[in-house]
Amino acid sequence: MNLGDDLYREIILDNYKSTENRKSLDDATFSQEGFNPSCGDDVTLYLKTDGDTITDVTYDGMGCSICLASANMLCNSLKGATVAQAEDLIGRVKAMLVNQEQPDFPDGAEDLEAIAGVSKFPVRVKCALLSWNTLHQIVQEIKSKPSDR
Amino acid sequence: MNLGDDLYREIILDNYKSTENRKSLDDATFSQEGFNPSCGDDVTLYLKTDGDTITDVTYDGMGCSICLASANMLCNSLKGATVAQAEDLIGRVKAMLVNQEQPDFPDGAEDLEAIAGVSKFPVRVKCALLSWNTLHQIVQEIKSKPSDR
Amino acid sequence: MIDQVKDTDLGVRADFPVLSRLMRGKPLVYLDNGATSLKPQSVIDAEVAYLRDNGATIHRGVYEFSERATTMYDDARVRIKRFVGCPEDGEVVFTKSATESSNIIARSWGAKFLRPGDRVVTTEIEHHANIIPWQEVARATGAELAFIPIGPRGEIDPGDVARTINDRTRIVAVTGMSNVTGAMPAVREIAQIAHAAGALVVVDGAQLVSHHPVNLAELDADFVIWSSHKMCGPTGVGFLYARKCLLEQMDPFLYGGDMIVKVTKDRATYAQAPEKFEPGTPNISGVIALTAAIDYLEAIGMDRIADLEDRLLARAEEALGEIPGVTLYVPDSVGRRGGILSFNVDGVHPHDVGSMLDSEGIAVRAGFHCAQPFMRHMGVGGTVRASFYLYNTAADVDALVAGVRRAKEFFQ
Amino acid sequence: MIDQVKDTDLGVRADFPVLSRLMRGKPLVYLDNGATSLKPQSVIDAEVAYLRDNGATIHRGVYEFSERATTMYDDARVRIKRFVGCPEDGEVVFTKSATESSNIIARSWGAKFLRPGDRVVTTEIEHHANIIPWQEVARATGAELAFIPIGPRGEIDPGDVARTINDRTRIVAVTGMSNVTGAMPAVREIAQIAHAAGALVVVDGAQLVSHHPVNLAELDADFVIWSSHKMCGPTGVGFLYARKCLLEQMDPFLYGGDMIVKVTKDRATYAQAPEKFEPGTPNISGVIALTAAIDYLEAIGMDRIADLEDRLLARAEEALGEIPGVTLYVPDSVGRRGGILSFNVDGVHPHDVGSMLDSEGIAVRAGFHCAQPFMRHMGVGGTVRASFYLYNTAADVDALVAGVRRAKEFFQ
Ligand SMILES: Cc1ncc(COP(=O)(O)O)c(C=O)c1O
Ligand SMILES: Cc1ncc(COP(=O)(O)O)c(C=O)c1O
Repeated sequence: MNLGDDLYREIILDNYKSTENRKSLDDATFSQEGFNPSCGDDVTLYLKTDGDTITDVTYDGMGCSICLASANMLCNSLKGATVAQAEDLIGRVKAMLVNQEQPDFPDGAEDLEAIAGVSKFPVRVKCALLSWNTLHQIVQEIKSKPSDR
Repeated sequence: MNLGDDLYREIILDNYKSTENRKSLDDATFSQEGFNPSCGDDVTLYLKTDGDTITDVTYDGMGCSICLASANMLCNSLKGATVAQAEDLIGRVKAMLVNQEQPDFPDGAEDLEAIAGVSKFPVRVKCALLSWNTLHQIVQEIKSKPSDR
Repeated sequence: MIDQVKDTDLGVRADFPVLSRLMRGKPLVYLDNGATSLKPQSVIDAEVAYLRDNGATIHRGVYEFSERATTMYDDARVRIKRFVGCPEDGEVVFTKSATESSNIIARSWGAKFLRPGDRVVTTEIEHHANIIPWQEVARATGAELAFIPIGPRGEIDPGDVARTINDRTRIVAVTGMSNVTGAMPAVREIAQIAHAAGALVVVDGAQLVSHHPVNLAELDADFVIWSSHKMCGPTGVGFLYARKCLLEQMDPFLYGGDMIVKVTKDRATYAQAPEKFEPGTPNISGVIALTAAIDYLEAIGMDRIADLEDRLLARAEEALGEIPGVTLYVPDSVGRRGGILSFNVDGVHPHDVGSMLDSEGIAVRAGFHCAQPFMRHMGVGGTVRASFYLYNTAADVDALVAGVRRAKEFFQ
Repeated sequence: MIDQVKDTDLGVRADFPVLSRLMRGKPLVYLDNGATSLKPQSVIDAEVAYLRDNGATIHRGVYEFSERATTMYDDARVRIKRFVGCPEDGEVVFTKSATESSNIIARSWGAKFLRPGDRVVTTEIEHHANIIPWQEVARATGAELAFIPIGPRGEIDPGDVARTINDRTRIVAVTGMSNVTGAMPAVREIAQIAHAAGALVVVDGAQLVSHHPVNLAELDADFVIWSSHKMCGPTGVGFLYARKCLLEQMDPFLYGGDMIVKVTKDRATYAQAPEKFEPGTPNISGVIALTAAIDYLEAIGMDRIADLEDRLLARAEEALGEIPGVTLYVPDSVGRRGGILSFNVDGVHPHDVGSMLDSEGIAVRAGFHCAQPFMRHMGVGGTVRASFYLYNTAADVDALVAGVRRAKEFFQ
């Protein structure tokens, strides 16, 4: 039986069910809500930065398994990364999901390959991208701030 | 060659070209304008009545051959008729053009059979009916008036 | 046994070519009829026949093909009016969708006649198409939008209708059948209450007309909207039923060709309805093909379709209700319902249920169903919705139930 | 000789099934392209393919068929934008017709932004669809409707445009190609003048886009309207091009599902264009089949189509002009014209000419052509109009000319 093999790989379920990153951060440097009006997915990202380094990332909200698994992977792959690395990762995720390019992720972010199959389900791509688009907004915000921080 | 045989019979052309009834009546008892917005046909009927009898009928205006031929036939067939006969004739013309019934006209109105073929050209039926619908309005007006006239 | 199969299978599947296609490699189980219906071959053929043998425009041509197209177009109006039992003093305007129809009422009637302090009464179970146009026109005119109190699953008690209507109420807009729960509010009773208070009644018939026999003369609504694509007809064709006297009072909605009596540089005078509301070149091929959809539905019989849906609904309700952790959004004692069933699986997002079903060839809808106020009222972030139509069978229901069971297990 | 035939025959007639049908027992000579175009087999096939193999709705389904329909629908937008050279900062909204598109501009922009004393500039050669909406919005807002002076046959001198525009002018609405004379006003020049005065430019492209290569980035209009059915595509699909920033400022035109971000009982917030202007279930089959029409026209080449029409027009003008008592409504020195020719036969009503041609299998249009102000300006009660498209040939022109000669003799 093919229970949506392409869409729901074990690794996605694990990330979906994991609750470790699913919380708000009281001392977040940046937080941003993302909303997908077409299905109601609603995710808030919390980032703690130290200079150029992302020291902690969490999320909370409601959404489908793809949306929340993707958000969880985002948190796992960004801890300790620089803002530039975050931006690079956003590009790679979009390339994989939107342009259907071969996934190519740095160490520590390989889990993200598991959502490659989502690109075959255009309606769900938005779910997988929600947290990444929200991250993109935060990155823009960081970059627009004067660099005295 | 079939130059629209069904539509343009000799008798229609004769009625179209005839100018005898094509004038206004200064001493008309009733007059009424009829307008067909879809093609611009514009015909005014003038009726002179004496009690219940239509003593004279004329028309003027602009329109296609079907419209003007039909108006001319109307004039020819109504002179000397009673209002009730006029009403009856309207019914027969509509039966022929709208319900595609076999034409059945009293003496003096046989020319009207010539427009039977128009019923096969739905767009032109309105042209043929314009003067008759206008006559219908006049008949309604006559009937709604107190009969002291 | 054989009777039971007959009872849950109208034997029409072969008429719908899409039903023999595979989805995700599996035979298609199409349960998204609340969104749109599949088209029988005869409707496809009718559209092709017009495009291949005629192709002309309507109303203005002086040539045979245009005359024939005009006759077919006008005939479609006669047919749809007969199909819904349009009374003598009523008219049906062709629009592009139920949504456009609803906007025509709100603007051409509402914006013209509503005054500050007037009340428009509606419900929280409405589709966005029957609620946002009234929000906007209420804001523009200073009228007030009031909601009939409803039960936990959207149940409407006619007594509450009476209590929500005041003497400033001009419009009562209510759905004839919920696209979320299938509930069929007592529209006739509501219409009586509304009329007694001097209000006009708008019925959203988008679901009702597609799934149940409807007689507009008996329904006694002043305006009814619905769509061709939900009743086996083409997309891009909607309907606005209204009493002729109302259409006369209303301003045109769109302005252009084929709706006028006279146009000068500075002003235009307008034809009567329906032309008044149908300027421009309409969806000719769609309207013409619609006639084939009506032929088709009439040959099957709307009462048989409604009966079939009753049985499929009962079967689905029973079987899904037996699965622990499945919540059915079924209203209490609201009488007959249309063949629509909303549900959720505990702890599983509706989209995930939908995608799991998709992977087995089962098409359902997951989300808000364009009814966000109703979702909020029920306190859910969306539902999975299975909706039936004449080609569905007990086997479709069973596939759905098995799929939901598997989805549940998978995500546990 | 062979070249001449090639010059006046693109060799595409076999692609159009209607062209092999008989009208009144005669081979069809279709010269009513100004009203609507015939459809090539590939467009019919595309529509059938969707109806037979898919049939699902767009945007909201979580299942494969709906995803595929959505992709095809979205692709059609990409294709039409490319076809007309839509600039980066522009967007194309799907409507039901050019007429609806025009009404969207007049209401969602005009009614919102026009103030008493503002001026809307247009011409008397416009189709009713580009004039009545402005009459109504001018009346509603207190704006003034001003007309660019035109020559006897509707000639527009850009100098007169400048003289008609004052500093209160907000909109200049002008046709890109007259559906009566084929005249193509100097839209780019007019746009420059209008923009210099701070006005927005609306171009009625219903004829222009169907018959000539168009590059919207070069045209530099702010709004452009046109219809699918005049360019080999299905009926019931229209287009509204506008700059994105204008679409953002405008209010939605219709309210309903699939256009919203959030809906509460009392208010809704709206998505961005194009969704903002496309609530409800659209004409999915029509939009999808449109793509095939674009493919088809691109394969032929719009420049070749325009060139063919030039030659057919020249041939018709010369031959009809030689018939005594035939008046051609041909504007003076207005540069290139589209393949449309209006004429009258002295003493014969246009409808009679039309019916005579009909009886010989020739389809033309007779009447006002939804341009009553222009008819009044020219002092005629209507004209006969022959209009050409890619499948017409010199033989069609010759049949027309022979038919007109016979009509003339017949009525003399
Ligand atoms: C109850 C109800 N009303 C209105 C609509 C809108 O119909 P359409 O999308 O055809 O305009 C729908 C369909 O989605 C519906 O289910
Ligand atoms: C110049 C012009 N503008 C607008 C229209 C209206 O187009 P539609 O009927 O497709 O809305 C037409 C077609 O009749 C036209 O020729």
